[in-house]
Amino acid sequence: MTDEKQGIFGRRMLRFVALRLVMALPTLWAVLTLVFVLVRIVPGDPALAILGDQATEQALVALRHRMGLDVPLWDQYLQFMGQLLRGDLGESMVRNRPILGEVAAVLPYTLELTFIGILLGVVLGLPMGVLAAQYRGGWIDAVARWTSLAGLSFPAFISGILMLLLLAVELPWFPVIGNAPFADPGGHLRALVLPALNLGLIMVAYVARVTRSGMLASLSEDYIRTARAKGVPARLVVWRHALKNALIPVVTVVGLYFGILIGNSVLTEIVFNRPGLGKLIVGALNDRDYTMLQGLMVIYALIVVVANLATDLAYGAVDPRIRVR
Amino acid sequence: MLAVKDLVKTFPVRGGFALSGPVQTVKALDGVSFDVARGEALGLVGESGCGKSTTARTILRLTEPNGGEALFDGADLFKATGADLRRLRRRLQIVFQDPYASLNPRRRIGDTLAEPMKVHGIASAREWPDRIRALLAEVGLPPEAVHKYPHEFSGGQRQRIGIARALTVGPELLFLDEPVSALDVSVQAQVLVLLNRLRETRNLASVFISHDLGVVRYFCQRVCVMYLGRIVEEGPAEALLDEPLHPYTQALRAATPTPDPKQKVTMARLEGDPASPLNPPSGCHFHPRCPHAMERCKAEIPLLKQVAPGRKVACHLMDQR
Amino acid sequence: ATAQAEKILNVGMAAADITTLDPHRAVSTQDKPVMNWVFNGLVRFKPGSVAIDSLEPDLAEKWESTPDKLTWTFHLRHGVQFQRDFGELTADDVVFSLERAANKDTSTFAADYANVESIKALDPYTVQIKLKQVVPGFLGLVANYQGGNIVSKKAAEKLGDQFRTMPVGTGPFEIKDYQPNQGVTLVANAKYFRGKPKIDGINYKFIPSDASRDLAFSSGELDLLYGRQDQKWVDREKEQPNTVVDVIRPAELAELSLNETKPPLDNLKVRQAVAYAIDRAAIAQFKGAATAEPAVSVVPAGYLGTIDAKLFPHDAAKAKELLKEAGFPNGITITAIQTSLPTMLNSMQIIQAQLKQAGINLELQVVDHQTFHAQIRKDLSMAVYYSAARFPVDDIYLTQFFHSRSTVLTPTAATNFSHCKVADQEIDQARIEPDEAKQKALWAAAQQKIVDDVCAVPLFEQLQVWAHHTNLHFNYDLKGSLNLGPDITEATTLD
Amino acid sequence: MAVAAVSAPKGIAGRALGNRSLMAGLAILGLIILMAVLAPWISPFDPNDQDPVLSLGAPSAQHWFGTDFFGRDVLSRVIWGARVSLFVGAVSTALSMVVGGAIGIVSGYLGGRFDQTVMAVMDVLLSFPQLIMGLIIVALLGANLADLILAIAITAVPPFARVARGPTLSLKERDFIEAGRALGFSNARIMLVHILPNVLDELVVMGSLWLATAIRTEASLSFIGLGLPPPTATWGGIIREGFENLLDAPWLAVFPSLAVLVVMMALNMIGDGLRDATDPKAAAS
Amino acid sequence: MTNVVSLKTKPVLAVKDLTTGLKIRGQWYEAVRGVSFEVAPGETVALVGESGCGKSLTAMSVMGLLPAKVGKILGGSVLVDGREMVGLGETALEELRGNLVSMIFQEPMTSLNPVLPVGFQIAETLRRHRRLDGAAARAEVLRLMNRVQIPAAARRIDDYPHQFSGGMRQRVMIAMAVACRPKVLLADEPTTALDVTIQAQVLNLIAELQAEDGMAVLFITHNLGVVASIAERVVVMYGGDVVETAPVDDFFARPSHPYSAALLSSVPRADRRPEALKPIPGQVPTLLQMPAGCRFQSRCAHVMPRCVERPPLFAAGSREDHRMRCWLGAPPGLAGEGA
Ligand SMILES: Nc1ncnc2c1ncn2[C@@H]1O[C@H](COP(=O)(O)OP(=O)(O)OP(=O)(O)O)[C@@H](O)[C@H]1O
Ligand SMILES: Nc1ncnc2c1ncn2[C@@H]1O[C@H](COP(=O)(O)OP(=O)(O)OP(=O)(O)O)[C@@H](O)[C@H]1O
Ligand SMILES: [Mg+2]
Ligand SMILES: [Mg+2]
Repeated sequence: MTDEKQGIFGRRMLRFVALRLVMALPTLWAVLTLVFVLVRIVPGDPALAILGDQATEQALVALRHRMGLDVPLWDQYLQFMGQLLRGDLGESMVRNRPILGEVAAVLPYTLELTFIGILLGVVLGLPMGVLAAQYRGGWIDAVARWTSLAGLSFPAFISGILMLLLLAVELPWFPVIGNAPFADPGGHLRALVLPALNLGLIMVAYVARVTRSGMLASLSEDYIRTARAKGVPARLVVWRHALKNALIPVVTVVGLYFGILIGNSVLTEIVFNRPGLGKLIVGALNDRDYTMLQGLMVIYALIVVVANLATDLAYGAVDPRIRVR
Repeated sequence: MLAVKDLVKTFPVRGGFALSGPVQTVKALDGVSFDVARGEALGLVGESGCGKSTTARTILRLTEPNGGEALFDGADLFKATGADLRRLRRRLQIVFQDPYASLNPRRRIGDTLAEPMKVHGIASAREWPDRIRALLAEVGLPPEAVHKYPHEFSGGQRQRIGIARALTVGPELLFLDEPVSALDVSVQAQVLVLLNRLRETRNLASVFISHDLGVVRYFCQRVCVMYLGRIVEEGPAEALLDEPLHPYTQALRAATPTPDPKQKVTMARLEGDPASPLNPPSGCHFHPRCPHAMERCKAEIPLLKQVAPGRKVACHLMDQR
Repeated sequence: ATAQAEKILNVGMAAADITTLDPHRAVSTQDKPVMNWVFNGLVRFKPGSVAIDSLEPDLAEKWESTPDKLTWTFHLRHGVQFQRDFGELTADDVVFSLERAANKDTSTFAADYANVESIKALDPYTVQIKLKQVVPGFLGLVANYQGGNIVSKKAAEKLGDQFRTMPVGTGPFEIKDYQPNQGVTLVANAKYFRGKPKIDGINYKFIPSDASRDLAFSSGELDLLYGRQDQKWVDREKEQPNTVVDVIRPAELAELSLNETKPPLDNLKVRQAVAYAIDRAAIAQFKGAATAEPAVSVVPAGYLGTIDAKLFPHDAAKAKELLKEAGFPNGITITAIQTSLPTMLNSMQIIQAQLKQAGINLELQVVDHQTFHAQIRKDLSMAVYYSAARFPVDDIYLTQFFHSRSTVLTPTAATNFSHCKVADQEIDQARIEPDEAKQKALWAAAQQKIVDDVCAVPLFEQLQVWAHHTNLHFNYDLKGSLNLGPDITEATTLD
Repeated sequence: MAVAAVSAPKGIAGRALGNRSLMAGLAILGLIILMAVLAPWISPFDPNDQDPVLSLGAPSAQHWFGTDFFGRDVLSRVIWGARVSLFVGAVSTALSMVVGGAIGIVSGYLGGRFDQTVMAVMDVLLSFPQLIMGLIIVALLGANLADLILAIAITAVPPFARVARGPTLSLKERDFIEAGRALGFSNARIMLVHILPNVLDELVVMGSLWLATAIRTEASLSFIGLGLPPPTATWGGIIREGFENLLDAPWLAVFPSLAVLVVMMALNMIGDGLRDATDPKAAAS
Repeated sequence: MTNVVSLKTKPVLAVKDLTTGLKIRGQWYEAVRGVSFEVAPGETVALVGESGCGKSLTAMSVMGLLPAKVGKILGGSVLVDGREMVGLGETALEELRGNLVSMIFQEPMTSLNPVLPVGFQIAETLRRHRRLDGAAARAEVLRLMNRVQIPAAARRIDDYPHQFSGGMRQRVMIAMAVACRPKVLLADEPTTALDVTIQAQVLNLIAELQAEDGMAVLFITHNLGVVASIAERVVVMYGGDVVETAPVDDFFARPSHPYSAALLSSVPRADRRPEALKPIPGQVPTLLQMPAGCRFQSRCAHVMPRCVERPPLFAAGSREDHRMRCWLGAPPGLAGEGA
């Protein structure tokens, strides 16, 4: 029992991480196979996407041949898997560029958007939930409830435009489309605010709700009574004793929604005209770029696996009972 | 009627994260043997975690045993399957400790009591209401109870319902897993009186699990004392409690408070916590806390041996007498 | 240090990405505007004009043809430099380009060059083209449009697949960078033969969300904006300060092709009923007078050969009557596959409501745009809504949409979704008819036949809509652009 | 214990009746459902009547919510849209509730490898971006009511499975389940008769909250063009059309969004009310 | 009116006529009704009674820890070391809790915060009331952990509650409670959840600490055996009322109130040959169904008409310091006089 003090980053921890990644392999494989089959079942034709609507049938046939689309599916599958095993995502079928490069170019944008979105969600949602629970039934509770519901009711594309209208055009505080490069950190951050807020809005709603119910549960626990009986000031009782316990469901929500948020970022990316995975995938869908779609799904699945792993590790950080032993 | 021999049960225990694989095993039961005669109440006492509930659960096949055998009127409980097992289950029933957890909060009492009869095809549906009324009367509840939900009852009443449910299938042996420890003294007395009456009227045998020696003394004819998965002492209730032989039983007896200011609990007898079953001490499990521990106790597991008529003890001290 | 004076033109385009920047492949609305900025032809449409008689010298200083119009000789301008240091333009590049445009493996427009017999470089500055037969509006084939765009041979061979996104031409702006899903950056071609452009570069940005694009224009982040083709938009942008709205040609003609092989549309009376049920004027009214006009024929107005055909008037009662005559007193149901692209879907919804009045139930199966294209090509839809602009000569439009050779599912398939074949003869004859008047008569006959057979119901013509801030001066009269977007020339300035 | 004893006399139903938030939520939802049912009689105009003259008209005495691009009355469309949106939301939520609930209960109850595998599959499902999922389903099946419902339902199966699994894991350790096993009840009976009713609360609460998500999902899917084919009015569809004209006619998107908000509010009040009514801890307050 | 038993020393905890209300469905009920008792320094008073009789509420009222909105002190006074606790503001209460008066609870499993190290939780009290920080606080925590006999305290100071057994957790709770040497310790069934052997250890520990610091201990329990073992005086509650108060020997020898007597005869004893148990019939009425008059009337073998009419008064029993609230013990003339 006592030799558990390995900290969060002990050797066992590394073993655990490695084990989890290995365990994720079958899942990944299943996802990939599914994707491989599904993208090909969806009607549409990459050749047509390349040649455009004036292309003749003959030209299309020729191009399909050149792209290797007339090879039996099984061979295409083996080739895809073989490539993957060599750690190669291959080339975009329509753009003839290495997929990894394309992804690497936009992944930072999507990740920063999602991270900041989640951060905003947590930074705004946590206090909202805590106060709502603390003054349950009071006006803060009502405000928190309405804001979070509004956050959930207005689709991202509507809220995004309304935000732009208000904060970029009426009050020219933020750029409409200015996705300044990373080299210009000031401009870059300024351009990040609105999209992150838009994405974070849903997160605020979820985090606030979960925090509120977590806080309500934890405020009625015995240890809160203990803390009060010790004379711990009310402020600390709430923000230290209760909140730390209420964080556990919050971690679940954040983890669960990380993947979903990345998936949902496409609407925000379109509205705010940011580069990103979402746009890439929409583009690949429009082009029916099979290889690109496959590659992107590998990335998505990996992100979800890593997010799940991070969630589990975060559990350990907030809840010592489930720390790696 | 029930003969249990060398019962062994281990649980795999996993580390903090669900996926880290089996890390260790807990030996919850380590060769437990006892018999229960028809109409007899056998007490099973011991500290929390010593394996009392596990004993009941393995014999009832609520969890699968890892070894040993349990014969009920000659039928091997551990080998029975399918219809045989179902038939045997009608003859052995269990009542749980927590009156709040042991009833389905979503079902009316009538449904809860009718369900076992339905499942086992006991009587016809038309007869159920009468049977249920009779059962309720037997455990001292009004007939209106059938329409109510568990939350409309007090703890004592729920315990009566739990007992009535066990009785629906007409068992011959009841496992009573701390049936009164969650109840107030006044209610506890009511339930004990009820159980006593049932034993007499139905000639019910029972295995009565408790850590309250007073209650055990009141209800049981014979007592087995368990420590960390083993039975350390067995004997007639009166004799065992008046003159405990095993050091653990002695400590238990001394620590049990009695409502008499002249008999204060003896506090200093037992140092330390009960050892963890994850990592039990060698030899006699009790040796680290035992005031009489010898070298031999660390190495050698004492066997449960007859020391007097009807009395068995597992302690090396016995050899020195 | 130079940054202070950099004049960059920011253009907002309604697309998620380009399809290709290869001039011999580019057909999408978002690809085409870039063509004029990067490439030249032997001849060119006067900036701001789509009139075929406005053609003027471009890379060719002068040209002449034999009287039979079968042999054409072009004399190239000297000292024209390709962008990105790909050297001087020579006759070789021209031959390479035109042959490339005529090759179906490298060009979408190969069919346009079917009657070209040979292209030869007589000397480094002279190119001779021989035709098998007269080609109506031949100069258009060597103009700065589609196949006529001249590319660098060296670049095309060296860049391979990359040529698609980083092509090299001789135009005023060269491509500096392409960021997928974001935009194309162009910089001024300092060696442009008409002189160094006055602006330093163009950021061509893809902004698929209409509202965001409009807002970016309002906030001043864009100078030139691709507009939405409707009245409301035009009205709103006109209200904005310092804003000019450009409504330009060519028009895209929207038609509803009726699949003659699918019952009940195989019945002429039924097709006529559909035609009677549709109210072209009302559709145009929805779209707005500023940007849409009712169709006049099955080919766009203003093209060489287009007539004011006798179209079916709107008459719902007559439509019902025809249905009854055809044996459908209770009306019919037509299922159509339709793209989810809003503007196209909107049009179809108007049609849907109009048909409903005549007892025709138009069931829409909405799919994403790619699926739509794939499925209509597989002949899966009973009616196809399609909107297109082509080279302004009737031959091309008629061939692609109404000649049986172009019928979907055939090896030579193009975009004949109706399986129309009534006018094959007229279309074929007109193509080789040397006499202009006779040729026009044949085209007129073809149009009327197609109208009468109701292969397609012409709906309305949609003009292109752009807007720019007043600090942008094109410095030419912007009436239209075959490439659907304003030319940015060496003379264009930005205050 | 003591607390439960106090609240005992009044049952869950009683507490529900006394719960103002729950009652108010039910009343609002009831009104909206009534509105949907009565659409043919109460909607002021035919929701599909087009009129070019009225295109994108602002809210007025005649058209309270304004008119859309086609000159259709937005109020009428919102009223009619309630039918489809509520139906799609309710059926898809119910579907995912049933499927997800069943998966969660069986997986949680049986436990072990089976449980691990099932939950891994749920993770896989979760890792598909909704967009791709929707596109694939619709592409495979076509965009009609049934497939739309299916597409929305599938995305919600994993969350429901999780919600059902949690309480199942703790329920299966409860004594009354043990008692059932001791009495020889079959696994199926235990899951169906004893676990399900106790998990149902959680599922219903989650369902009431998810309904709003489902309605919103319909809007998102319709944004990428995968909604119901026109001219059927759905809230999501109206919002999506409104988006195209957001700068010219914001009311087009705002009114249906507000309708979603009201439903969401009602469902939330119901969800919270149910939670309070089924949670003995909260009952005392 | 309620005469208080005279004590040898001045009481450090004096509860007088404490009435605590609970709000149940919008209505206030007297869950604790006119409770009075005193505890002298170094003395252990046992508060006994069945579940729900108001023992914990009484303790919570003393601590000012009644559940917000649903619980409220309706009247009476609570003097701790001469200071009135009733009506104090939250900040003032915080100052006193854990300092002047401490409390330990029944459930050692849930009463410690699972996500904070035990050392930290003990140190919080020190930090709050003794302004100890850093190394000083840590040293003091170690001393306390050793004092409550937690083995290998230095190694376990940063462990989390789940790494401790029930008995150890209760020791941590005790360490927390006594960290600032409070004058009064309220122990709300601190051993009910423990095994008898562990219970014995914990009782022993509390007695030791009490002997050292001279704390007054109010020990809440429903285990009469424990009462007999540790208490000097007994206060019996039933349905929110104090029904009997007596020195421990006298209480067990001559329980006066019918309820006390019935309670004693329903305990099965480990030390004697079992006799027939005599359970009290029926059950405790809920707060909502409390009868007027004596609250025990429906279960009492000696019920008289006046028990139904009005609540009995507190009256002397067999001795001056042994009093009860029952008409049986009232002098005949007192009947009918108002309380
Ligand atoms: N399902 C299980 N998985 C792992 N370990 C278990 C399980 N059930 C019981 N154990 C362990 O087996 C041992 C015996 O437990 P059991 O419940 O039989 O004790 P008990 O004597 O009934 O205790 P109590 O008096 O607390 O009820 C304990 O150490 C317990 O932790
Ligand atoms: N937070 C609360 N809300 C509503 N009722 C309460 C609350 N706390 C206590 N009660 C009620 O007040 C009465 C007295 O409760 P209290 O907790 O003081 O009893 P107790 O004597 O400590 O019982 P136990 O032995 O079960 O701890 C009981 O009827 C109880 O149900
Ligand atoms: Mg047990
Ligand atoms: Mg209590």
